[in-house]
Amino acid sequence: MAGVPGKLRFSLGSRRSPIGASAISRGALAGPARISSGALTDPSRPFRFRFDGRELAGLAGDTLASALLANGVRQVGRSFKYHRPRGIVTAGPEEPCALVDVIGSSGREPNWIATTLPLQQGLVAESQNRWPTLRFDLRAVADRLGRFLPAGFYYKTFMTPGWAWERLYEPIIRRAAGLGRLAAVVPVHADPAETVHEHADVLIVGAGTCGLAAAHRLGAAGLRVILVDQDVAAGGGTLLDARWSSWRKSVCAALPQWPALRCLTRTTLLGAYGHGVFGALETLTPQESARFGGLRERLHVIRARQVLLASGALERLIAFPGNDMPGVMLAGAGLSYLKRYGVAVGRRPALFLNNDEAYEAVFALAAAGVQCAGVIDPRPDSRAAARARTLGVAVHGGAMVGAVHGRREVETVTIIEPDGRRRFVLEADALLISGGYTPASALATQLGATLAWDESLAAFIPDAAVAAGRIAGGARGVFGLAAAARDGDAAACAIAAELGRAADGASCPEPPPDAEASPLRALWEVRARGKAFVDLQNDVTADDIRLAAQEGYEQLEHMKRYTTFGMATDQGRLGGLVGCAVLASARGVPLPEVGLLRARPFAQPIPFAALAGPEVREHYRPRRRLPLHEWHESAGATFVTTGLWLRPLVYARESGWSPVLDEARAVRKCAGLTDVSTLGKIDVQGSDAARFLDLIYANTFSTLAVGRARYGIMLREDGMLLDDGTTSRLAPEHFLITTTTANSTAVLEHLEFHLQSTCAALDVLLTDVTDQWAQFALAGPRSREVVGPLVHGLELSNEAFPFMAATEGLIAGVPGRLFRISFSGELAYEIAVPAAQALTVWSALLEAGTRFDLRPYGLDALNTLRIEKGHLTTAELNGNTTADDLGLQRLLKKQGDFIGRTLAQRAGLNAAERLQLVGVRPTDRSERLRNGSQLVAREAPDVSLGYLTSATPSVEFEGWVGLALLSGGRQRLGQRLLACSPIHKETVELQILGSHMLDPENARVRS
Amino acid sequence: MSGPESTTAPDTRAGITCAPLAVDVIELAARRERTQVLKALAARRGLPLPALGWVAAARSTLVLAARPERWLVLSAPAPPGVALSSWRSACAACAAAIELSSALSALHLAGPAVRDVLARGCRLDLHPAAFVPGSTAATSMAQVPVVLSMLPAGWLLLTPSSTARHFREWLTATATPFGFVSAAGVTVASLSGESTQ
Amino acid sequence: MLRIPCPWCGVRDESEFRYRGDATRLRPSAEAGIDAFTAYVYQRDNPCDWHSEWWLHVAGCRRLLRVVRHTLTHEIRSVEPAADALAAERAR
Amino acid sequence: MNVPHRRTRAPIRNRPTRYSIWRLLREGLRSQRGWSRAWAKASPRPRYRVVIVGGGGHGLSTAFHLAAEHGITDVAVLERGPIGLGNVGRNTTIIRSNYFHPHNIRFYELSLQLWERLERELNFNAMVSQRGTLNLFHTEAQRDLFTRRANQMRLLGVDAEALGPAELRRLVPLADLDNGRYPVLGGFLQRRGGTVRHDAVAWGYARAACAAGVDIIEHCEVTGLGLAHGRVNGVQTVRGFIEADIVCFAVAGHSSLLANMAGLQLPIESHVLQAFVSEPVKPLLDVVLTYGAGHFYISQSDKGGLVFGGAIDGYNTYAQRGSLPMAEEVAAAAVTLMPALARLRVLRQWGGVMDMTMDGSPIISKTPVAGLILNGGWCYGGFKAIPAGGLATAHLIACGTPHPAAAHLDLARFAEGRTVDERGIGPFPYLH
Repeated sequence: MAGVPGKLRFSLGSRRSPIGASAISRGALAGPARISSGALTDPSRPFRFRFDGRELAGLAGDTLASALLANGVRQVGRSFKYHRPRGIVTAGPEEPCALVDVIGSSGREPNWIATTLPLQQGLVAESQNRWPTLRFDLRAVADRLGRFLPAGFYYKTFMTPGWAWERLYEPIIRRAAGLGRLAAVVPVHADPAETVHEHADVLIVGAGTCGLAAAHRLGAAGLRVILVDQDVAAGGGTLLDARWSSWRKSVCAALPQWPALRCLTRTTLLGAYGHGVFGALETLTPQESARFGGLRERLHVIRARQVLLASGALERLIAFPGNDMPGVMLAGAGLSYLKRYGVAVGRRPALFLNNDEAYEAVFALAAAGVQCAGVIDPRPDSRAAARARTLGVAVHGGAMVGAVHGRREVETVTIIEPDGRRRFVLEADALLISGGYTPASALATQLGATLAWDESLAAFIPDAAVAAGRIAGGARGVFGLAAAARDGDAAACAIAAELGRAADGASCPEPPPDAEASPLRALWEVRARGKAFVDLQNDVTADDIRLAAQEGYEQLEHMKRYTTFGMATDQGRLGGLVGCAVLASARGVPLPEVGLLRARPFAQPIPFAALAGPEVREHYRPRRRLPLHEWHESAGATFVTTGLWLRPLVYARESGWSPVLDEARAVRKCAGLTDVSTLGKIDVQGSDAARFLDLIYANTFSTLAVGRARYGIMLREDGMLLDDGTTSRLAPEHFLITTTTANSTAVLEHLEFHLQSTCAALDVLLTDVTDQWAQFALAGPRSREVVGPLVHGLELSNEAFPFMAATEGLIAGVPGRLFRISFSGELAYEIAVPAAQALTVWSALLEAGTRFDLRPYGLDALNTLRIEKGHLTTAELNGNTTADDLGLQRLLKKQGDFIGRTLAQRAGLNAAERLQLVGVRPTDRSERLRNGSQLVAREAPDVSLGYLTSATPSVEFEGWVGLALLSGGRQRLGQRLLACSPIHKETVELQILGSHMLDPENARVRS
Repeated sequence: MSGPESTTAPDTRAGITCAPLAVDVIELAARRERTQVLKALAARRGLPLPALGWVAAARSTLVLAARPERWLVLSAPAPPGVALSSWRSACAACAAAIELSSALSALHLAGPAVRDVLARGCRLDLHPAAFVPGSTAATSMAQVPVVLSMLPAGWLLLTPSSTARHFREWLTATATPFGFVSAAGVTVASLSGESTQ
Repeated sequence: MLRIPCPWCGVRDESEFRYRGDATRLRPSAEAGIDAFTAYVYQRDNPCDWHSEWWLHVAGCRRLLRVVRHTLTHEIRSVEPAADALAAERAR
Repeated sequence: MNVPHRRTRAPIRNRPTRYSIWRLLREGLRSQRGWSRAWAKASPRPRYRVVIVGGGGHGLSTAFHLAAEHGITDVAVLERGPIGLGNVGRNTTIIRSNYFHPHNIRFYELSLQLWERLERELNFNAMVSQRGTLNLFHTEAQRDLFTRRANQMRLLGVDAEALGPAELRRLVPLADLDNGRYPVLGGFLQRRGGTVRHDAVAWGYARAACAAGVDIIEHCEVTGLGLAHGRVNGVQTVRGFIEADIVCFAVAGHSSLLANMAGLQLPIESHVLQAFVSEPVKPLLDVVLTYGAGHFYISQSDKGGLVFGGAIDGYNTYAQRGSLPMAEEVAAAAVTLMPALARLRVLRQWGGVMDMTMDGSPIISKTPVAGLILNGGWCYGGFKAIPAGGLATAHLIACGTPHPAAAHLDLARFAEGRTVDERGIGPFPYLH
């Protein structure tokens, strides 16, 4: 809300002409309407730019809006609903109308706010929401038909025939709606973005006199301060008032002496998120942007112990017929264009003001030699009016603007008496209006401030203090640059005290005094024939609000949603209070009873890119890579993403089953080697380790002998299976848990939670060692012969190292662990070694295996093997299956407590019709199976009895095999059912088998 | 003291210098109510265990206390298993010694822009007054866990080895605008030269 | 956005923690029966008021914390290690 | 399955202005003087047969269906503030019936069928727009889950189809299907899914219910429950005690607080779900799109704004506001799925408080307190369920037996182990 206090009140003393005006000859200045070089523009650096194809001239320091006005361009867009011509209304981010498409190197970007868009050499901009052209827009017919399109008209028609909405009405509405157009392509490169985490003692929002004075005070007190302001420079209102330039210069010169104080200009506070956290969006200068590889905005996440809201106030509009015509503009904006950019917004502007502060525009125009057509003021007289007269400006007191006329922009202004009688018509080419000022209280309310109605200011004023923060200056109705500065300084002292710091440092120089001003007269709407707008972007008129009230949408929130009032990109900053006042009078209640629109984040629209930060697209999630990732790559593996991991799917580039089945066959025939390092590994140590595992696992581990492994299942407390895996006892008080890849994080947290809550007294230490250990499965009838030679001094005979044995020892000279466990259903070993030595051992195994045609196999082959064997993955452990469902009932320990024990006994978890795990094969061996097929009986083809979880072509059996969850499955062995996949128009007849299709007696794994 | 600036070619344009650190990591986790015993034992072995949040350095070894009752002992690489077995036998009664040399990958950062770069991923307050030399903390950056330590000789980052490449890519991209220089490896000795805390 | 003062690690952003829900529910004894476990697992006070809840500091100390937080204002009244919280619970 | 056959309508009282194009033209010529209130501002009468607490989507829909289906018009809807400003006015406006659980498919399909004829039934254009809901998948495992779901839907006669990359490119040209991290392998489309203008749903039901004789009483907060020997006999409100034979809670987000008045504890936690809207742009997204590699769904409103959301913030709260981390997370998913959005701007974020149940499915059920009916626990599926939720709740109130399509949503399912856990997450509301 930069510069906002400045919009409030300007010295009445300044007689000096605008900065440097005399020095510069008009010819040298870009644009006919530029009468001087403004405070921000640099006549020595002219820019060329294009608007709607027209080549125009501007200056460095211009915004697009100021450059357009300098070139006399008034109409810059069409309105949302009626497609009425619209011009530039403000000089800041609160602009509702001047939104344009910018065509840049990266394509078309919609809805740039011309009043804040810095002009650049060669900028190309286009007006929005018009067809075919801005001057001639066919959709403007909506304006002619306006009387038939009142607020919410679409709720009352387009209902028949039923099909017509999607196919006829809606497409038309959708095409008419929307503002700009977005280039609908997939950009090759991600936009650079970055999120910066900030910490401060105090965050000051707004660097007007209030914020600057506070920053000076807190900086001197040695506090860590972040001062943000959305304007291109600190100073706020002082940038528009020559009397204040020395004060501003001395304060801004003082701030850098305190290294703990940072000032972020071009930075908008987006919202307050509680616990002292704020989001702020910084727009980078071209130079900085170049340094940061084209970065345009930077998101700051600020954590502050205290916050000071010095965000000032906003000038508001007055509702009267034609108040949306190009050439009608806020008085503060007119002043801003004159002072900052040297642009006169009209050759003969009229002004419609209800407060003394806004007269500063009159004085400045007069001083710049611009002849005012006259000032219309509902107040009979005022100090400022008197002074305007002394400058030879005609002031029409006790009058109002009843209408504005002109073909495309303001030509005449009709002046009426308060009772509505026409007084006379004034020739003018612009109309500057001011309806008073509304404190920027959005952030205050987000911080929990309550608002109180102030009759004299005709505005809602927030409390001065909120939790961990204060509100000062214009933001709480303390208007006037000097008054705001004093208020900011006082608030700063209070905050310093809050933080236990003496605030006795040097205070900033004495500010020039504020001048006396007569009170404003609240004026919301001038009622006369024609559309009087309260929301310029969404085309909401005062009549719309009255209609809403008439139809019962009289609560502010209802009216807002019914009329779309205040829902535009400007969030109703200009007309918000005006609309509320119109609603209040329609309901015949005082304004405070209606309340104020709730302002939600974001205070300013924020690009997706800036909010998303750098972790998008390629980097959306980290990649977890296996210790042997490069080896797998060089071996020609195709990788698959499972969770965060990249795993070798198959060692072939081409898709299809044959390479997979070759790998699987090798395992069944002789031996294969696969990388299972992604398995979660949790090191469990402590004198209570066994007790703890007995509680965590549904089966018993305290009875497990050292040097043995056991397959275990964990339940959730609700009795459903959480995870499975083999856990080994390496020493009496030392276990190693392996979890499924998918659940490793969840299981660790499950264990940590229970270790610290349900059994907090146990002596157990849990450590995640997943990344420490590379783990390989060596499977196949010849695997013993492969690994044997590599484990010196370790007897691998069935007697010495039987199925489910586990030991530590040297493997290929590397200290590691050897387990005799099998997922494939073959004689198999799992070898674990430190990840750093993975390659040594893996190569040694392959080397040793060459005689046996040992080959690496990927995840697909592993899956084929385990399906044949009937082993489980997350396809079966899907969070809705019980131990009994999967045929693991026998594992549940008979006595002793364990997680999930009690609730697993609930009737619903033991119902006969529950889905149980079975094996399936197509009766016609030539037919394929498909995961996700539904199982049905031939006689009831629309009643699902279950579904296929996993299927694969088999290397052991002819054709396909699969696993399925089938209602009452174990009672259906031998039955024939249909597996149907309607979305593929497939139906296959199946025979139902036990889930352990391969070697049910486990002879192979024990061989 | 010998920081990376001396061990590697100093680059005046470098805002941030990044070097890998080859190191053995053993985690000592005190058994329930055995913390004092472990501390005494470590002290006898000439290795004072620092308080939570601090780094101690002794005998070309760094000890990080980033988690309560747990210490990461960083020492120069030895043959696999050597570092572990010495601790395992010594502290069996009072602590678990867990080998994490392969689980963690270590980076050393130095240069004027380190804080600026870290602030683009690290949510902690790294202001010199808030995170003084000798501090260590477990947190997360770029979506991966990080143990972040500030030493007199610069910054030490430990991240999981499975995401080390991801983290290095993130760091490089983030640091480039500040002048990113990739340097040769540094040694634990060069970092532990000076005792802190 | 929550900032949780971890007794071990200091004030940290909520993104470092894993929420574990209502901390007033303690696991019943093995014999307590289905109703007791149903209440433990499923029934919640869910107050619009001060709420005692578990947070696991996964990105930091990996300790389980009991946080007392207001569910409307999000103000945090107390944070303590689970062990201490449970000890106090038993004392009561 | 078909929508139950319509019974004899209730006698229509205070009939509002009939909406039509002709009426628009007529009012246009007489400066809109003839439009009447959409719903009357009723004051509480001392007793009603049925009192519905909660003037949101489900409460108003229940009232409408009590009148329209069962001829029960001695009904009051009590709302703490103005109607329709809870979750019915805060959601991402999506309707669909693509669920895993057969019972859920039946229930939400019933709702979808009611949506399809909502406007003619209410004479209020809620802009039911069946533009299709599209779920993307990125892994084989996801494909299998979606296949299973789509096949289950088709078995029940609900539309679902699988789309390949080529069709996806045509349907959502902005989606980066080849994204290097989680490439899109395919998608599943329910063409009959889509969006509805959310506010209009509340207003439309309110107007129709009011027309049928229901009292809609705003600014009437319920402060207590009248109980006598284990049965409700009314509600205490800020505007006095109101007698009632049956009291129905339809206050999702705050169900626990009202249940506490009856001494009940529910299997519910309240969590905030955020929603977002971008600045309006010309049409660029024609379906409701759901990402598979992160919590993110998005559609474009008729006004041109992109409406999108993600997961719940994940800790108990009653604060209707969003947090920054979730906003960042959602935006990251958005840019990853549709990189062209990078330069579009997000306009607003807001939050709605959800009843998150322990199994992620809603509750339409009698309670241990006689005469007290609960409609709640909608998690983030409440909006799409408004027509069927109201229909089923009205049926339970009027007939005393569960509606066949909602029988599985009873409270007893938790104790009996019949939970309806779509994604198998378990009793962790903050993870659903």
